[in-house]
Amino acid sequence: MNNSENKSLVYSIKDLNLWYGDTKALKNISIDIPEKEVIAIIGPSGCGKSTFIKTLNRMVELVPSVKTEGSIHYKKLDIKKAKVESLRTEVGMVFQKPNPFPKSIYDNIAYGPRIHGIKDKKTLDEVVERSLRGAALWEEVKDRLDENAFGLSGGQQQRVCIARALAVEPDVILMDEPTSALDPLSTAKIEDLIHELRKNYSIIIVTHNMQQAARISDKTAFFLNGEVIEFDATERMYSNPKDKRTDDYISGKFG
Amino acid sequence: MNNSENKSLVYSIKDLNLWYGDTKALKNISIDIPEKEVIAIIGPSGCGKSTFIKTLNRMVELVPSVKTEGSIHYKKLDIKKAKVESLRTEVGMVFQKPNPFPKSIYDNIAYGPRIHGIKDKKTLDEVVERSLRGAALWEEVKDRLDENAFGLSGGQQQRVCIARALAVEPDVILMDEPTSALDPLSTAKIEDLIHELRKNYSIIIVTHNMQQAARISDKTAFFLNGEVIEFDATERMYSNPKDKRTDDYISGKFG
Amino acid sequence: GNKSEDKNSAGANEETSESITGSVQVDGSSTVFPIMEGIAEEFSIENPKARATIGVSGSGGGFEKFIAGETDISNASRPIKEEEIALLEEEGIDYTEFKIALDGLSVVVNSENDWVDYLTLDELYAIWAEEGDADTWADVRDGWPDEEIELFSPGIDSGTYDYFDEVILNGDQIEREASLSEDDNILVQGVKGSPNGLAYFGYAYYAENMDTVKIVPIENSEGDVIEPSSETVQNGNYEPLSRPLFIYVKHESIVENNAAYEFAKYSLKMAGEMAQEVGYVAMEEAIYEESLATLESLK
Amino acid sequence: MKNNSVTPDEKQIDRRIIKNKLAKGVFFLGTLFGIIVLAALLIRIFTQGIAYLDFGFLSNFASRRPEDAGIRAAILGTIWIMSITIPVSLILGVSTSIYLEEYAPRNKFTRFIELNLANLAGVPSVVFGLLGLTVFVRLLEMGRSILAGGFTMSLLILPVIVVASKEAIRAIPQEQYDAAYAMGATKWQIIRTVVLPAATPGILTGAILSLSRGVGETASLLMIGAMTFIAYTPASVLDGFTVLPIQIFSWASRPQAEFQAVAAAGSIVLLVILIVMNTLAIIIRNNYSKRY
Amino acid sequence: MKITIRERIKKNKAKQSYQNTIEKAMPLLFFLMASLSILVTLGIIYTLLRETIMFFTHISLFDFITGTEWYPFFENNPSYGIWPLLSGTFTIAIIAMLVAVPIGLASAIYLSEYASDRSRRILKPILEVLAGVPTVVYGLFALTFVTPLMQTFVTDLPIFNALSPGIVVGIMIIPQITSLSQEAMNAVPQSVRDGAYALGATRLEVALKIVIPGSFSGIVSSLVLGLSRAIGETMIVSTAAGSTPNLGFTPTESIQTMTSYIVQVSMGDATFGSTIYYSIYAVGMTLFLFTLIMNILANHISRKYREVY
Ligand SMILES: Nc1ncnc2c1ncn2[C@@H]1O[C@H](COP(=O)(O)OP(=O)(O)OP(=O)(O)O)[C@@H](O)[C@H]1O
Ligand SMILES: Nc1ncnc2c1ncn2[C@@H]1O[C@H](COP(=O)(O)OP(=O)(O)OP(=O)(O)O)[C@@H](O)[C@H]1O
Ligand SMILES: [Mg+2]
Ligand SMILES: [Mg+2]
Repeated sequence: MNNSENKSLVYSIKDLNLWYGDTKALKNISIDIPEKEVIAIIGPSGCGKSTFIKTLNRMVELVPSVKTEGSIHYKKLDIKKAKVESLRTEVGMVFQKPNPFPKSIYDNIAYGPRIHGIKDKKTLDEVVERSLRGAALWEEVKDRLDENAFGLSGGQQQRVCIARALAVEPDVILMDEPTSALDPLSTAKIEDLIHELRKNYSIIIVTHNMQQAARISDKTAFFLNGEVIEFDATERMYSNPKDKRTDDYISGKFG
Repeated sequence: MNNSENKSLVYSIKDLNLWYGDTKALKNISIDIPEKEVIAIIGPSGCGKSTFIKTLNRMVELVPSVKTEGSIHYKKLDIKKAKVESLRTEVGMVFQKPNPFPKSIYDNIAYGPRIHGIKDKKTLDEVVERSLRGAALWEEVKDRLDENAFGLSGGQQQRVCIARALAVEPDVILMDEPTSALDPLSTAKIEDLIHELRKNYSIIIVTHNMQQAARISDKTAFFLNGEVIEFDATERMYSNPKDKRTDDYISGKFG
Repeated sequence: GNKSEDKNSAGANEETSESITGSVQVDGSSTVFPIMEGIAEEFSIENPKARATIGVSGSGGGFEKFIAGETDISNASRPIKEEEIALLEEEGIDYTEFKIALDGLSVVVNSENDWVDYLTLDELYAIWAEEGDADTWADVRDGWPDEEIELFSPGIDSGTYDYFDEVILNGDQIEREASLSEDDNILVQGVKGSPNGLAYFGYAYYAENMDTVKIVPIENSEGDVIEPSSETVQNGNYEPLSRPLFIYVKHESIVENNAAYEFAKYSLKMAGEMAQEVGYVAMEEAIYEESLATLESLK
Repeated sequence: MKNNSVTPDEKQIDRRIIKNKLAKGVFFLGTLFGIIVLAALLIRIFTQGIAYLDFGFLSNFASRRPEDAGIRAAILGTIWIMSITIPVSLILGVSTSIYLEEYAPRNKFTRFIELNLANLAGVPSVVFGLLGLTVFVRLLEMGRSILAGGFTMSLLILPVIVVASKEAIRAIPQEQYDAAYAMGATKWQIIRTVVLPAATPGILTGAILSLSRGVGETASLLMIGAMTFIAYTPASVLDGFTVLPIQIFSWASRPQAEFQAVAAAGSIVLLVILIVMNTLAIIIRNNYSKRY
Repeated sequence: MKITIRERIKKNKAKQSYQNTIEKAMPLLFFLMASLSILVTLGIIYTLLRETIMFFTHISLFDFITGTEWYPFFENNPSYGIWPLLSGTFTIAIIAMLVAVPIGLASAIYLSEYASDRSRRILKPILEVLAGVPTVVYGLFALTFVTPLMQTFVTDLPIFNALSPGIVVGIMIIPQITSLSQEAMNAVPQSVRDGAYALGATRLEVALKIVIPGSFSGIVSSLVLGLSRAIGETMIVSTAAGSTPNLGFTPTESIQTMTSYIVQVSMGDATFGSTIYYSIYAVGMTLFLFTLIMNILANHISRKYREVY
């Protein structure tokens, strides 16, 4: 939130307000998100976390009743002026509810590269394998890449969606509770992956798991009722929250 | 697993095998589930947890390619011979992916009571309120009961589904990662609820959260690749697992 | 089809050598269609390079296309009407009418009906007209059963009805109780199914169902009681219920379209034979010859 | 806390199960009804027509003699007409429904188009025939050709394809769109890769129904001036034509009983063509049919 | 290090200007195609209106919409009151819908909710063949099979009546209702069904309370299409119902519908350019307005009850 950091900002959000019809879901959000860091977003259910990250790649616009105010700059570019497809190509997303396509596992992963013009089988094979490995799913599905992704378990579907997002190698990855459906092992693998990706990518992750946030993120934003209560380096926030409500929430005393 | 406990068994499963088409998803499962306890099911993603609990209320039969072998007795009654509707009325279920009906929140909760012949507004109002309170959602939605449940956040949808299952007051509740989409607060509330319900209900819960399993369950079953590796009192299993693989999984060394 | 032995008849052996090319468009009445189909069939066999197509748009629809200049020959089961003549004039289309065959409207009853021996024109009027006073057989003649007559008539938009209306009903309204249908086969079904049924329709439909329905002889203007048959229709004794069928030929086509001319010529040569073959009645040979001469004069 | 007012009794469940069983029986009977009627129809047609169904019947042109009568011109005409109607109506219909469901702003004009299409579905085929005659045959000077017939038929069946496709597109869950949008897919890419595959079964159902109708359609083609007798093989889309139902209709109204049987033989041919056409569509549909 | 996907995508992006063109062109193209339907309607209105106006120079509009007798062919005293044709059309449409709606929806529910995958794949195409049986065949079926059959139940049912063609028209539109409704039902996500099954719902309850509300707009569309076709059907009616314009709803009487009148005249021998000839356009126009009103209503209904996922 320091303007001198401007140079390496990936997102700069000013006075963002958002309504679903008449209900206000985001209130006056102003935060700056630095590049190549992992940002965790925490907060109680319904506080606007998903809504917030969906504003970052303009997915929220697909809800007909949505109205937004304020500005979001992605790498100095006002996202309202950006070409939405380019924005979304550079900003990948994993949804809260796994939503694979009703296609084969292979086609799910190859979807992104294909629509971006990569057609040759060899490259695609490579991308599919690499992405599935990244999402800790390769070993489980390598023999059934042709099967429909709908026939996978919940956690497997979630990992397919992660792999799908990785396949196009975006600059920023938005993850909405990517590990909530996963067992500790897969979770650990995804967390490793995030660690790995952190070198080249900026990652914004919604999580309900405080420990996870602590483990993987550089900064954490605490949302409550559509407001950002606190946004700070994760360590500082966990050890020494500025706001009483943050403290309460982190220590579980809230409510 | 002791036959002398037979009297208070809610489920007794013998040599259960299950195939999706040609792939075997459950292998030789034989466990007995005592009444009025909380049973946690843990295991890596894709190991068959969801499949297993879906066999308990025969939901798995709705997948066209499924074949099963072996026997499941629910309160001494072979579930193959039971009326599937009665079975499912007595055995409630919360799914891994929230699946509310595309109806108002109120109608979602009232659906079960209504199909079971409860029509009068007053009772329904009561049931809806009680169930929503039970699912820790009442305060958030009490003013918008008429809104479509599809417009809720992920966690809210999950709680609608929990409330929906509670509304018919089943004897057994099967929960497939009911808190995975929830923040710690709502999770704590659901856990409290489970504690409460435990007095009258039998609960089988799939979870990826080892701590949660430890906190709430009396017994834990550890699944791996469609097999039950270990099934024991939770405390004993956590402190002193019999099988190396259980130990590895619990301590996170696995894989 | 009972008279189809002599396949290689009349025009067949002549002018096959000269191959006629081009196409001729014929459209109009569905009543005339079977005759023209037969002609076109033979014409196409003899002149494989020529294209003769026959459409069925009804007499009125046929004239519409004729007026629009889309057809060379228009078939009609009734004479052309004033409105149509006017429109043709407006478009500057000259044409000639040719009679190509006769149809005897046959009045039939159920085969179980053993009381009707013949009917007079007045009786027919009494039965069929809305104003007529016969509702039961007994109303027609004393001694006949006191049963209500069930009437079956071709649809009021058909040339058959038009003709019947003109000669029997004198333009008066038909009995409202009458069952109407566009398809004469269905009328046959109707009479077959009702013991008190009475119907009229084209001769061919009677000829095909002789053993299941009973024909009613009609008293003609001479006072003779006549049954329809090839002879009585052709020689004019079966009247007034014999009606002519027409084709209208466009002069311009005769002059400019060789295929049309040849087809028209062929039609007039073959019409009698074909009419007999598909269930109508040929006219006397002299009439066809006269027509052919007229046609030649147009060329 | 356990409240017996909610927990149902077995009797109530039994009643519901019985209701369900009864309903299942009723629903099954409903399905069976259609199949029995079809069987009855087929048996009638086959017993009547099979005697006339031989190679000659397929290769001859129409004739005044039942034993010589063949259906060649009509088969070829139907195939020609269909080969115009199928692509034209599918392209028009699917494009229209994509526009309406995916691109159109929710404004009055869109509502007007939608209403208008639904309304076209109710316009009887004779009126389409009148339209075809006025516009294609006369205004655009196509004459009484295969082209004019094919276009008229395309317009006639267009509404059914549009309605079916629209419903199919509308039923695709939003999360499928979300997934694709989030990958940076453009609208057109989403239509190609998500919408069309998911809507294919519905589109094909519409196609099957409407083309079935088209194959059996008589009135509109008669109106535009389709021939009834034709003794040559159409060689281009500008030639005249006749189609199976017109030929069947013409035979069925003949006085001779033999022609009734010839008409039945024609119906058999029509049904066979229809079944071949539908089978293709059904195979594709089955490959795409899946539940979310 | 080899080129990353990210870079390749960026490179492709730079190259793919044609994609921009497609993106812009497609909606325009689709819009044009969609607008075509308006042209068609305009064409129809133009075609109909031109001659309808001619008709009303002969016959007063008032007589047309208030008259209760339709006897255009009586040269001495023709009457052009549209009501008998309207009531004939209604009679056929009502009987057809009484047959087709319950049976069509029953089979749709059966196929979608009860039948196994395999039997669905066999039964549905079989039913769809019903949609393609030529109407000529249906007409004869009505006349020579259904009517005699009905005569055993309804004594002194005349050979021409509205009942049996109504039933047969109903049979003809069953597949339309079944197939399209089943397709709509099939689109309800399985997970939503699962939610209800898990509460102990029977298949019937899932069908009635989850699937039907969830696919309501598709079902309504299929019904409207069915109704449209029932109203527009010609051959069956003119074969088996006779062609007597009778006012009133009496299924046991011979009737005439608007479309069968149009066909009767346009295939018949009526004089081109006469009042009768123009009357078919007036009848066509009436039919057009009539279906328009019906569609506005249906549109309203399905808009009101639609459920969105
Ligand atoms: N409908 C289906 N068709 C085919 N295979 C299936 C289907 N559902 C599940 N499977 C397979 O069966 C195995 C067990 O799946 P299940 O859903 O029971 O896993 P799970 O333990 O619940 O995993 P998770 O924690 O990821 O939800 C997996 O390998 C999965 O791919
Ligand atoms: N499509 C929608 N229409 C209307 N209201 C919505 C919609 N989506 C979300 N909301 C409302 O906006 C608020 C924020 O929702 P959001 O999905 O952002 O919550 P969240 O923080 O992601 O919660 P969770 O942890 O449960 O997923 C909630 O009150 C929710 O009910
Ligand atoms: Mg969320
Ligand atoms: Mg699972």
